[in-house]
Amino acid sequence: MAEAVLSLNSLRKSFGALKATDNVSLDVHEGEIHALIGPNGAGKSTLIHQVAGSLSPDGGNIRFLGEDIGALTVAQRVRRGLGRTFQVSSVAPEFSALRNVMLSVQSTQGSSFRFFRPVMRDRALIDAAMEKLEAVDLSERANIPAAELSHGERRQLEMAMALALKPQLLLLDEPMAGMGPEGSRSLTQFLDALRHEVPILLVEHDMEAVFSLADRISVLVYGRVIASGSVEEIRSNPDVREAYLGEEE
Amino acid sequence: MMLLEIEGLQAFYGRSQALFSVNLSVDEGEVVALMGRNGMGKTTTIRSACKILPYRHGSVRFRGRDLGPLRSHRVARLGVGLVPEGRRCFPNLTVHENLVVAARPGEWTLERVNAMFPRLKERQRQSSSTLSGGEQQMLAIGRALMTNPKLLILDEATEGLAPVIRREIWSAVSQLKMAGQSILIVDKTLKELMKVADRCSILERGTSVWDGPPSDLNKDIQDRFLGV
Amino acid sequence: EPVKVGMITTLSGGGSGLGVDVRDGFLLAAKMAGNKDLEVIVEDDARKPDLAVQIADKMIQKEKVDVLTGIIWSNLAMAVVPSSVAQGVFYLSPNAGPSMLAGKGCHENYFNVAWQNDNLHEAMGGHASSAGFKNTFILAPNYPAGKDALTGFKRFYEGDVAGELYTKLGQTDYAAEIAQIRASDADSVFFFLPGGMGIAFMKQYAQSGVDVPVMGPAFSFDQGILKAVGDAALGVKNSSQWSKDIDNPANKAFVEAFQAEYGRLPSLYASQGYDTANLILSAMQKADVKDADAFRAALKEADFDSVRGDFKFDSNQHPIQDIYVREVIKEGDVLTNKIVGVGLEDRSSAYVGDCKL
Amino acid sequence: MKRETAINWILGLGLLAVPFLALWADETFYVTLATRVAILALAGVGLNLALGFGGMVSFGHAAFFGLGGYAAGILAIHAFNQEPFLTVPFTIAGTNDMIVIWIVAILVCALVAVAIGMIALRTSGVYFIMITLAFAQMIYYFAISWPSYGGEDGLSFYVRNGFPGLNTLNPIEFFLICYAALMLGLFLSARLRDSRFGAALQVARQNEVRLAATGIAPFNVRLVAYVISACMTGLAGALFADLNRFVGPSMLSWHLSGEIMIFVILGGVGRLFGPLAGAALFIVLEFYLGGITEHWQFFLGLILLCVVLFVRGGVIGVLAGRRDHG
Amino acid sequence: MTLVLLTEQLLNGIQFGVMLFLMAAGLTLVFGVMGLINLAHGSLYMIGAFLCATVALATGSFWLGLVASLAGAAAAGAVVEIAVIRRLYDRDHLDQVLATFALILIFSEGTRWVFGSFPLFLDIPPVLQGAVTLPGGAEYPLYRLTIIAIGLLIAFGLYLLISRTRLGMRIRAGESDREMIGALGVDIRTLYTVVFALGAALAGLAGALVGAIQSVQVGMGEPVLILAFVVIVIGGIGSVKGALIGAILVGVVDTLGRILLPQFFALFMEASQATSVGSALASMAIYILMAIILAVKPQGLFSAGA
Ligand SMILES: Nc1ncnc2c1ncn2[C@@H]1O[C@H](COP(=O)(O)OP(=O)(O)OP(=O)(O)O)[C@@H](O)[C@H]1O
Ligand SMILES: Nc1ncnc2c1ncn2[C@@H]1O[C@H](COP(=O)(O)OP(=O)(O)OP(=O)(O)O)[C@@H](O)[C@H]1O
Ligand SMILES: [Mg+2]
Ligand SMILES: [Mg+2]
Repeated sequence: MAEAVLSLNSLRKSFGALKATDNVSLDVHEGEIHALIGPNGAGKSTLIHQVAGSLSPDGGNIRFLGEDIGALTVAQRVRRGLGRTFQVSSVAPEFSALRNVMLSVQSTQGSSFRFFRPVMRDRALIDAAMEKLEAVDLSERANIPAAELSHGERRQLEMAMALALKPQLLLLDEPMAGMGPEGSRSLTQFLDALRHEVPILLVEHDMEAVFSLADRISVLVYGRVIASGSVEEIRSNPDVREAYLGEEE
Repeated sequence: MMLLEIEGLQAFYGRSQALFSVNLSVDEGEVVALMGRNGMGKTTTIRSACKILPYRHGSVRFRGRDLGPLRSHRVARLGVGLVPEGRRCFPNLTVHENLVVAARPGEWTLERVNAMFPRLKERQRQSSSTLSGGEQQMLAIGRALMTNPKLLILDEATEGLAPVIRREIWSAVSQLKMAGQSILIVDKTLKELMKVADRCSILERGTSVWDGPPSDLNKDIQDRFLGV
Repeated sequence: EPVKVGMITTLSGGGSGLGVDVRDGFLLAAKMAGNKDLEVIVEDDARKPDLAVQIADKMIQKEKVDVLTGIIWSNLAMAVVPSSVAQGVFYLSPNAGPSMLAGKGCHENYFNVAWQNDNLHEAMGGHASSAGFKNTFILAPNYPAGKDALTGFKRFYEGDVAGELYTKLGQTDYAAEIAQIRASDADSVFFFLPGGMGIAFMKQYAQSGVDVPVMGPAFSFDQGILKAVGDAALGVKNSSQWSKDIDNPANKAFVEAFQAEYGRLPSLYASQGYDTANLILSAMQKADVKDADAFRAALKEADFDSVRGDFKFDSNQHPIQDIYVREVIKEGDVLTNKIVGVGLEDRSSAYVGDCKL
Repeated sequence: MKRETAINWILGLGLLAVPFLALWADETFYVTLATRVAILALAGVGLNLALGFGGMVSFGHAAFFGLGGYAAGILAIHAFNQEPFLTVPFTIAGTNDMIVIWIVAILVCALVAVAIGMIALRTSGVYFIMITLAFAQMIYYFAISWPSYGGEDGLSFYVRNGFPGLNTLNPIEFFLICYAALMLGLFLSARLRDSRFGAALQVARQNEVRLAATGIAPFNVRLVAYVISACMTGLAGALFADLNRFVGPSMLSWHLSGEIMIFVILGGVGRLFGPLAGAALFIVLEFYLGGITEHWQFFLGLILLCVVLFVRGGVIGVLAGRRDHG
Repeated sequence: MTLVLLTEQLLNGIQFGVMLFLMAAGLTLVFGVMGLINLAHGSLYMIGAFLCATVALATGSFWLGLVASLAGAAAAGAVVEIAVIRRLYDRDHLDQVLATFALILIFSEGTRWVFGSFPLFLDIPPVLQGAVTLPGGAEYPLYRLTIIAIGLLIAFGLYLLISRTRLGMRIRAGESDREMIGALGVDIRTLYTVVFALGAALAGLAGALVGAIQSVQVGMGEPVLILAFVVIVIGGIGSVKGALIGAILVGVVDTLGRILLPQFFALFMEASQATSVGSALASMAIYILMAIILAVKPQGLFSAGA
């Protein structure tokens, strides 16, 4: 097997006495969706933060595309191809949906230190951004300021922005949260198709989505990976059922 | 007399209209589910009912009292407890402080809330900004319960919660219902919602379009208004 | 021929008391003279140099004034005077005499009716020597006027300096400085701390239990400010070219008229404003302001009854005058000053040699 | 044409018309007033770049205004006295040439802004406000107590510096120089706002985390914007010194930082022509009220207060309505 | 310099610090906890001093003056909050800057209109006059000791109020999310008026107490305001402990800087030049201190929490 796109090696992070990440090792390979599930407060977001660079681990290392990226800043990691969405939507509220996505496009297409040419006259930038908005079904709302989008729409916008970065790996922190049934369903389909373009590390509580999407699942409890395997293995793992899924009714 | 009664409600964000005609009622002891696709105005309805967002036309009555002239804290003191979308815990307060900051005397005490969500007790000295998403949701529910509301409003009640906890929340909601608590609830998981709800009310582009018991909520309606 | 005078002075914000007094003194003289040909316009500079420049431009360009006056502060004077006199108007300083304008930067259209900045400090230095002080502690804020003050003091002081401190401009707590004074074995203290700084220093000094005698220039012990310092100032020696008890008819008339007009005792600044107006009036008697050379010559004669007694201009057009030593006393309930001696007689300024006039 | 664009044209042309009307009415003083408005507006345009677009509330922009002023003053006084400014390691002579002075002023401001920015931009929010103030205060106290260039008394340099082909002592010609500088500043900041860099800068204000998550380092974006902003304000300072033929520490004081900020807020934060509207309103009020009553500051305060309370989004905000979101 | 003198100067620094804290105390509440940039805080300080001076002059009692300054400043604060500040909470910080700047103009010029341009007289009450001898032999003004005591008391009281009471929690909650705390049933509007008035009263008290040993004049609040902001930011916004420690730090650095820097430069410079350079550096000292602290700890010494 080729080297993993992302591999975490005994990653550790503590907040005081709390071990939020406790010796976590896991891989994400080309073409797969690796789901990370676990109870609330298990340390999933903390893990995502460390991969993305907004938190620095206490120990262990993070390899991305064959390189150790531990010393890079958030922005540098993004430019290497690490795209992410946030658990709580994070957008530029005063910008329209379109301009939000354009910012992502701009960062993949050349420098942001260009001072003179108006972006709104840059067709290439606009078209590329529009395409991504269409991909997430938000093109009708392209000119609405992000602050005025509803909760669900903002989630869609986040996804569009992450995609526009043309990432080599996507870190998705609960992308389904706040989306209605319809939205969840179309997002599931969307991600299903996306896996062939870009591998995904998916944190999600919507089990229906996770079970239908994931190639592999790791279960995090109290910062430790207690199980890792295929959907079937995880479903039938008694520890996981107890700690996370609860008794089936 | 209905506990909460909304008639012909219209609301605006600046110049753009978000609600056109919303009719909604919650009776004493009833659990009502407010449904609709993304952006249809559920949150806006709730914000208007709490007087966080002033409304322009229509009326909102709580226990027979017109909420029109009241400010949001008066509404809350009449007995409306809100668990808002996005949780909105106070990040610069500890978990414990979040719970007690607006507490009003009644059945719900710190002990009961802690018993319901033991995890909050474990984290009581921690600043709420460092809680995990799920923990924050619990905190927001606990905080609303501590005000001992007559009507509990949950906007996106189980968003971001792990299945176990989600189940806990649903069982908590059923418990509350059993105890006679009136609840207005928004959530995206239809299955569980329909189990606890006495009545469903559906919004479509800021207008109430359907109202009835869950049993009447057939596939056709679900498809039309909820996109299931 | 009418003379139009533009007065730019500080009437609002910090330090406006000084501007108000200069203006009141000036207007009083104009009123007493009853000369219809003297027209005065007054504007507030709010103690901002750039605003002062703007007003000066306005007065020169729009109001077409012949004479400017009124500025209280050295830094504002430095901003306004050189470019104004270069435009051909006269400037008569009723306060503020920066060394630059007395020496290298002197100008034929610039007259100072008050003093060169160093004068009062020099007089205090002279007094300290003649009073037999041998070891004086000196302090002033760390800015040019402060440095000039201490240099001026030392120029005529023959004893030793027990300590020399520059404080922060605008400082209001002097516990540390007072502790230094206590620890030194100074036999006297000289300070120059204008405005609120001086009030704070005196009050704190009085509470500190240090009982070394204090002296300073008149600015911290003048009529407007004494009330605020209170009894802490009693007995302090201070230097001034004017005092309300100087015994001459002009001064008597001035003090009486000022009290009658404004219901308060006049201050040093009021006297300077009053003299400035009288100087202009005297020149108006002799020459037409449109004839600049004649008017300049008339000004230079200084042929008016100064409230401070003898008054004449040196070649740099700064006064030659006696500087008195006053003591703070109580008259009934009112704190005021009484002359107890002369610090320097017929004092001109140290920079007169640098002036090419 | 959008409403805001129309208002911008009116403001820009209006300012240009004032001095000519004044000449025609033989009230030359209004030329000076208009010049003052143009220069202070330029300082505001500089600040607006950092504050309005980038959300960096710099409470120390007087530092750059003053540095620009001192650059002009010091070079001019050296030229006047005919002694070089520096002899070791190389010779820098004083100069009367505005263009050289501007370049020096801009370079000095850029250098100082890089130094301050490197430290200050590590902080944010109120801390940023205060640390920029701290640096400005350091420079202020330095200027007050440094005797070589006048200290608190300031530096008077008698003759306005020259501009090739123009007589700068003629008020209208000097006005035109300042007006051109203002227009250039406005043009540059308009282009900058709409550019890629501008987009990044505005997101740095709205949501820094988002900017980083799109692969653009917020710190670099801010630093560059801060430096550009400082240069513009510094240029305004050099012009201001020439207007008054005087420079002193009051140009460096926090009151002045506050005043420049007031122009920006009064005109409408983040509005291109906001600083011009704000500066014009403020200066005209100061000027007229000052002529009417000794207690003019009281009324100025009242008027300002009413503007904040009842006019949302500053002068431009009320005239032009909601900002468009592009 | 002898050790005794050094100790005394250190004490002076601490005392100056506590005095700064007294001025900063009200600001901690309004700026640090409520998150409101109130430039007019210095004006309330001035109002306190003027009221105290006027009443003390009329009645002959400093204490009546003190009461008047507390009450008057609180009333002024309440009026300002209701008429102006209340409309600004949900606006940009910058609108607050402009509005409170306007208030400075109004208050300063208004005060001058009423009281004239000359400084007023306010003296220490007779019982607190004079100096006491401290253990170790240093003489110290009794009044300053009193100020230290009052400052520490206020610090302690504020700390309890903010971190230990529900009122404090509500204020802090209101700062982070006004809408939400209102929706939970707290009348945040009235609460903020009360808190603002309390902050104003503390400013007034500081003005009166400090006015007795400094000068009571228009504009006296402005330099204080800047210093108080410096103190709070160094200490970490929202932290009473931080404000107290920040104040003392500023006090000590400023005081010792004033005394030691000139002597330090005198070691290798000609005397009068050393004094001048040393004092120049001393006047920048607290700003240098602040820049260093913020460069190392961008959130101040004790950020977040009380
Ligand atoms: N800065 C911090 N300081 C202290 N504790 C923290 C901090 N950040 C996170 N924690 C704690 O670390 C644990 C892991 O948090 P994390 O946000 O990673 O959980 P999660 O798995 O994403 O949960 P959820 O599914 O609810 O979002 C939580 O208990 C949280 O309270
Ligand atoms: N702050 C706002 N300003 C302007 N428009 C808004 C604002 N918040 C919401 N809207 C608009 O109001 C409409 C209703 O939004 P609302 O948040 O009530 O929807 P919702 O039903 O709660 O959706 P969701 O399920 O996504 O939370 C949407 O079209 C949204 O774009
Ligand atoms: Mg999470
Ligand atoms: Mg919603």
